[in-house]
Amino acid sequence: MLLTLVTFIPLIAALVVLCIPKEQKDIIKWTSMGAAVVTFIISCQLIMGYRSGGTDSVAEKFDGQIQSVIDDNVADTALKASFQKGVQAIEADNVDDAVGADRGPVHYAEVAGIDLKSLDAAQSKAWHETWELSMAKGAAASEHIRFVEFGHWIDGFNIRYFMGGDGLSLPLIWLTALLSVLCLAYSWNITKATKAYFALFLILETGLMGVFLALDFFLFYVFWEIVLLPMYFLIGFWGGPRRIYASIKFFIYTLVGSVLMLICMLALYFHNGFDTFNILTLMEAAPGFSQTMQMWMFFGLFIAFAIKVPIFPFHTWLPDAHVQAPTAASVILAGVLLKMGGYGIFRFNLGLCPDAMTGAIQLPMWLGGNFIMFMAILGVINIVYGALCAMAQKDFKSMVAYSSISHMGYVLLGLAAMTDAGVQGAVLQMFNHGLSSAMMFLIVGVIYERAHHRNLNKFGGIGAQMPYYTGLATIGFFASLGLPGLNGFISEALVFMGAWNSHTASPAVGVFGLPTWIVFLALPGIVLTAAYILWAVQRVFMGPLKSETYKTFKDLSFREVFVLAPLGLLCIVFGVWPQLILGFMNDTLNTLVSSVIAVAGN
Amino acid sequence: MMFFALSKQAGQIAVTNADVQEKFPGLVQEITSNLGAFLPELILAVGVMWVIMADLFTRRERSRRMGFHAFAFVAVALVSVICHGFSGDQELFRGMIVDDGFGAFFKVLLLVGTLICIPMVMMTRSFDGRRMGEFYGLLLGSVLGMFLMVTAKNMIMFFLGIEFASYTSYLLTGYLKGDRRGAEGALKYVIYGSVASGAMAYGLSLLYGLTGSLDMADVAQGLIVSRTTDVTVLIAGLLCFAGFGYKIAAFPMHFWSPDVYEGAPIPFTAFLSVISKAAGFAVLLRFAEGMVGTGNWELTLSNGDVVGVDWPLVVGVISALTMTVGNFAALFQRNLKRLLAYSSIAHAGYLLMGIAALAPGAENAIPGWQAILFYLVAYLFMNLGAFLVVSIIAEKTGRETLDAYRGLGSRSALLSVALGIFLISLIGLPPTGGFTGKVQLIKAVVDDGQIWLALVAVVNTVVSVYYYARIIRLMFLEESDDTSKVPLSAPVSAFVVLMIVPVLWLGVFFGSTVDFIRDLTLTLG
Amino acid sequence: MSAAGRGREGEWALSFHAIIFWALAAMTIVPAIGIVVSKNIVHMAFWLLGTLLGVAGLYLHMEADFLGMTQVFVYIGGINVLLLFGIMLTNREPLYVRAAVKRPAIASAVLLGVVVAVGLIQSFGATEWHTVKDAVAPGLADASAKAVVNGDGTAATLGTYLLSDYILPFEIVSILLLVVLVGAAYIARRDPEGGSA
Amino acid sequence: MGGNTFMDIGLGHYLAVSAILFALGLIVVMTRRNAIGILMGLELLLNAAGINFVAFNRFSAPERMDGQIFVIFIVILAAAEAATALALVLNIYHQIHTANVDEAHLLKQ
Repeated sequence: MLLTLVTFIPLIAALVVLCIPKEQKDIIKWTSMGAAVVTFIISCQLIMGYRSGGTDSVAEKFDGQIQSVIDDNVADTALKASFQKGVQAIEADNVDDAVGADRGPVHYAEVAGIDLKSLDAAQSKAWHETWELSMAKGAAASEHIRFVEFGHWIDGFNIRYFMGGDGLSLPLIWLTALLSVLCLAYSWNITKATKAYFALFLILETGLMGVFLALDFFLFYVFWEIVLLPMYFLIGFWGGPRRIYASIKFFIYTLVGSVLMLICMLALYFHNGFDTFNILTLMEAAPGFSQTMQMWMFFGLFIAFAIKVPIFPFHTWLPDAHVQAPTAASVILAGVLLKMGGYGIFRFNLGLCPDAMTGAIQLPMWLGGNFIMFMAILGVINIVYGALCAMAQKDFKSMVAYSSISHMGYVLLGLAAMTDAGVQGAVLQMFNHGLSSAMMFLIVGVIYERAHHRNLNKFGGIGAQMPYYTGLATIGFFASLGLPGLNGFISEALVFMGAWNSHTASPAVGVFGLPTWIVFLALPGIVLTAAYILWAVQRVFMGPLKSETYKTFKDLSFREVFVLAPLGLLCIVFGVWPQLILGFMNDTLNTLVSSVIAVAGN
Repeated sequence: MMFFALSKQAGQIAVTNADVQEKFPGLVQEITSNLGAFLPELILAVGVMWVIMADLFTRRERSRRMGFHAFAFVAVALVSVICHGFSGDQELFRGMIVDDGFGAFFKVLLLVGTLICIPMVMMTRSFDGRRMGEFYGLLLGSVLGMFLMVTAKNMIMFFLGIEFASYTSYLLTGYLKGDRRGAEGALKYVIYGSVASGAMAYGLSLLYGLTGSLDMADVAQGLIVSRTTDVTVLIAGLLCFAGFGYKIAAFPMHFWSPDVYEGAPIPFTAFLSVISKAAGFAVLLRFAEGMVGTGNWELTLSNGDVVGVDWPLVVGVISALTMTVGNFAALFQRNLKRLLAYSSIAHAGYLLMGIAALAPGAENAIPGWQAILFYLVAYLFMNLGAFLVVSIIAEKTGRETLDAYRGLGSRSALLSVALGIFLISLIGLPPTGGFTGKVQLIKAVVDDGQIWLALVAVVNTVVSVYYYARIIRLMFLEESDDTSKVPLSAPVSAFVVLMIVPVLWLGVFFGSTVDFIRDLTLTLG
Repeated sequence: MSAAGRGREGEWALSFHAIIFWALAAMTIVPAIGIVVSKNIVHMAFWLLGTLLGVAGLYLHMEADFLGMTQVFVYIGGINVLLLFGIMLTNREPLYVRAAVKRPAIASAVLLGVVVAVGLIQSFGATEWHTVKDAVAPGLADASAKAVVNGDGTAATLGTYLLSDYILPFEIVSILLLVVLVGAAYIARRDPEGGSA
Repeated sequence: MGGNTFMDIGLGHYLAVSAILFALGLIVVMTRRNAIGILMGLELLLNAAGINFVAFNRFSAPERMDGQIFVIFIVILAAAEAATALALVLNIYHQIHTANVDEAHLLKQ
């Protein structure tokens, strides 16, 4: 129930907001804020509950579901026993981590001695669902998925309302809920079409929550697309001067990715006649997919997600979108939307294409030889190229935008390492970047509201004029830079450690290890990042005041402190105590990695 | 000699009822018993005559009231179709037409569409002061012709139904006599339409020669059994496709549709782009299924060689070209009616994917025709909805160009949000019927292994985003000098809302519709 | 009666049959070529008359006597006259059909026509039609030949078909004619509401 | 039967006539720009189909008279079609005084 609440409370609030007369701006704002706060509280509850919740309750949930499916559709006791036998066989394979073998419903029907042809329509549907759930149960247990919600949606296509949270998704849920509250607070002085703005923002939040929680591919896709439209309108209506161009570009780029994903989704559905959109079931069955299938699947999904991350060469929409978007939309865009791509790569590319992730699939040399190298090279390009571009920017906001491209490169590099440290670093980097980039965009927003321009070269001396602002901004900048003691450092260090160890740790278990020179190629990224950030800090805050008008600038208002301080605090907290969040993700990520390694061992 | 015979027969030319009774015992009873299943058609036929006759006794100022009469007849016909049910499975009138779930489904689709179009006609001011009896007579006649199209089993009925629907459409396109664009559109429509049907007649004659029968079941059987050489079958198929393709505006028979759609009165453009197209697809489906038998695309010779025409590929290529041509042409249109015309060519292309995937490879997969049926339902509401908004805007502002939509978001929230939803559905984004429909079509071709076609469709979807999103952008993101509100009466607002509901419903709860379509009976030719 | 010539004095009947066919074929195709090359639309209409007559002759040659007469009455007496009316009503200027398409277009059309004709004949020749009977001897299974041989003509048989198997299209076509003619009359009428409104 | 193409008149001959007629009809349709001229081309197409139907009826399926029935309907429909087309030609002629399809170019812009 919690997951449904966390997903749909914003949507319901959006509908309520739409019914409020548009003159009642305060009511609109407070309703939206209330919904966002409630969502945030529930997301906190999810985080706490996850650490204390046991795995068994989920298993019981699945067992109960399986039992009721059988009981409702199968009357014959002998057949019932066969069904149970099938369930046991699937579970045994799940525990053994049986891979490669045919794990489709037809195979298990044979094992259990069920003659599929003799079943009537309801019974064969029931068998399919039993199979789907039993497979999913295995994955749910090992991935530490909790809070599972299972409901029927479109039975004709085996599309379910299937949600669940694990160590990968729940931190992002929490981040989304937090940033939503902060963004709504920051947007308090929006005067242009307030009602539509807040309603769209809440719809956006629903879409984001759904993307991270959906465990049914179709459901995931629907939420994925729902995110698209509110963002399009937020950029296009409330954005800067070139907003229309930017919004269309954002829309079309993202849509290209998502339609590619659609094809991959349908291809997965039909593969081996599995006929299921259940992500967990597909993950259990994934080791059996043929290499060709995995290769095309990897490409299709990777491009779909790469556009969102964005990964070079699909990144060109991002600077436009960021620069034109209103501050709050930029924050959500950088803080959460980019993570959708990263999340997708972890959930789908890692989960559904294990052979690709072990480097077993050969690629042409110009693509790196295998998928691991392919991703690592793209990651390095992102890191270095993004940093170089950021350094070249005069516009404060586009500098921050390009820094996002650079930072997301670490995610890819960490994943390519395929070591525990690397993967943990990658996911942690997503989370940290969510905090620090959100903070940076807010910092830009604050100064832009006062100066009405963003030209880095025209600032100067703000530090003395706005001390509180400068203090908070410095935390954000240094977190982004990767200063030890702040959160960015931990994740980047983990990524580099993982990538460095990759060549020694991975081959032992049959996974392709990254060569060390990749790490050396990526290292200049750190230097460049330090350079452009320090340079920016110097240009904005240090030196004499460049303009008389800057003297009139007031320091942070209470609302701005309310928005920036928690982010700054969190940057410090997670920098000092990374285990708080790492311990949360470790189990899930380690299982993900080890399940891929298990394929390689086979 | 022949001439002798002719002169002799002049005296005997009358065939009496008794003669028929003697030669075909029980014929009268047989035909009478078929009339029950034929009730909707009879209602429409009576309706045709009623509106024409009743109009003669109505003053011209009140002629628009004929719309109520026509509406009533269509509604009664709809009730009678639904009461008859969807489980029929019999031939009527000696194998001329069939009574099956597939046909009943299309009848409902056509009637619902007509029910939506009639109020649109009544809202259109350019019809004011004209005699409307003939208009509604032609409209109902067109629907009657389409009824025969969707239930035909004999090639004569195919031909007759198509021609009936076509002639009435030609006349309706040019119904606004003073309107020059309408007159030109109608002329182009009739000239090239006739040529297409002439080509189709030639194709049908070849099928008759190949199989020796006019009955679609025999034709299908005959094509499989006789294993004729490929080329003539291909020629016959392509010639027939010229006729059907003209109706559905498939490449390369699409060139008429932008002119006709732009020239016709908006409500009738809506009728043509949705209802006429749906009927065309019904014929094409029956024909395609019939011509090759159920899923029997390839003919295997006794020595094991596989011969035959790769129809999925042929249709797939046509489908790809149709959607590409439609979408790229739509990119550059500034008149919304014309833009929707090109976009409806593109949608015909998407729908043709279902025909290309008629023979599904995998088990449990939905055959292409079910995907087509679903998409047609969604398309009915989304496209008619879009035309409804276009029609309202044209009535209020007198303009059909894109400029009329600038800043509409602030002038009429309902209209702009509604049009936005219809356009999003036409793009194929969730949570709308257009999305679930397109997913099913793409699913059908992916399932059939024609990934390339799915990719073409995907690229086309992206292209289409550009021009659909441009309208959305104009409405919501740009501001116009004219900020006056667009006044809407309560019934019109309700009408618009009524069109939104099914579009969203089909996007979220499409399961029941899918199941319903799955259970339809298709008595094949 | 050509069909009756089978067996008895086969040679003569065969050649007579053939000569009539070639004459009718020429009578069909030569005027059709005339339509293609003619520059004057009135000439075209008269060339069409010739083709229609030729087709009627071919129908008779194939023992479809009712169809032959229908062709003469409806096509020549009705449709062709209608077309002539149309020409007269719409052509105040000199009655020339402008060859509005450019010469290359005409050339390509002719080329396409030749390709179509040759292609069709080629593929028809290679096609195994339903059950090809003897050219000259339709045999007793032939419904229309039987009718003609018995001296009934095909009209009665066709009438029986139309009132039994084909009663539905027969009835529908009457509604079609009603609707279409009412509609056409409305469109063609020049009344105050239309025209220059 | 002998192999004399000129003497043994059979299905193939009729089909050849119809094929040529069809091709000529296509040429007329493609080269004419006058609506009535195109209609004449259409009549050629329909007559070609008619010859086919009658020939197939006689040589391929002589047991019934389906083909001839079809031709009856083709003739009736051709009449209705001619009436429709002429009404629309007159309609446009009232307005722009031409029956040439390419002069009616308002829509092409």
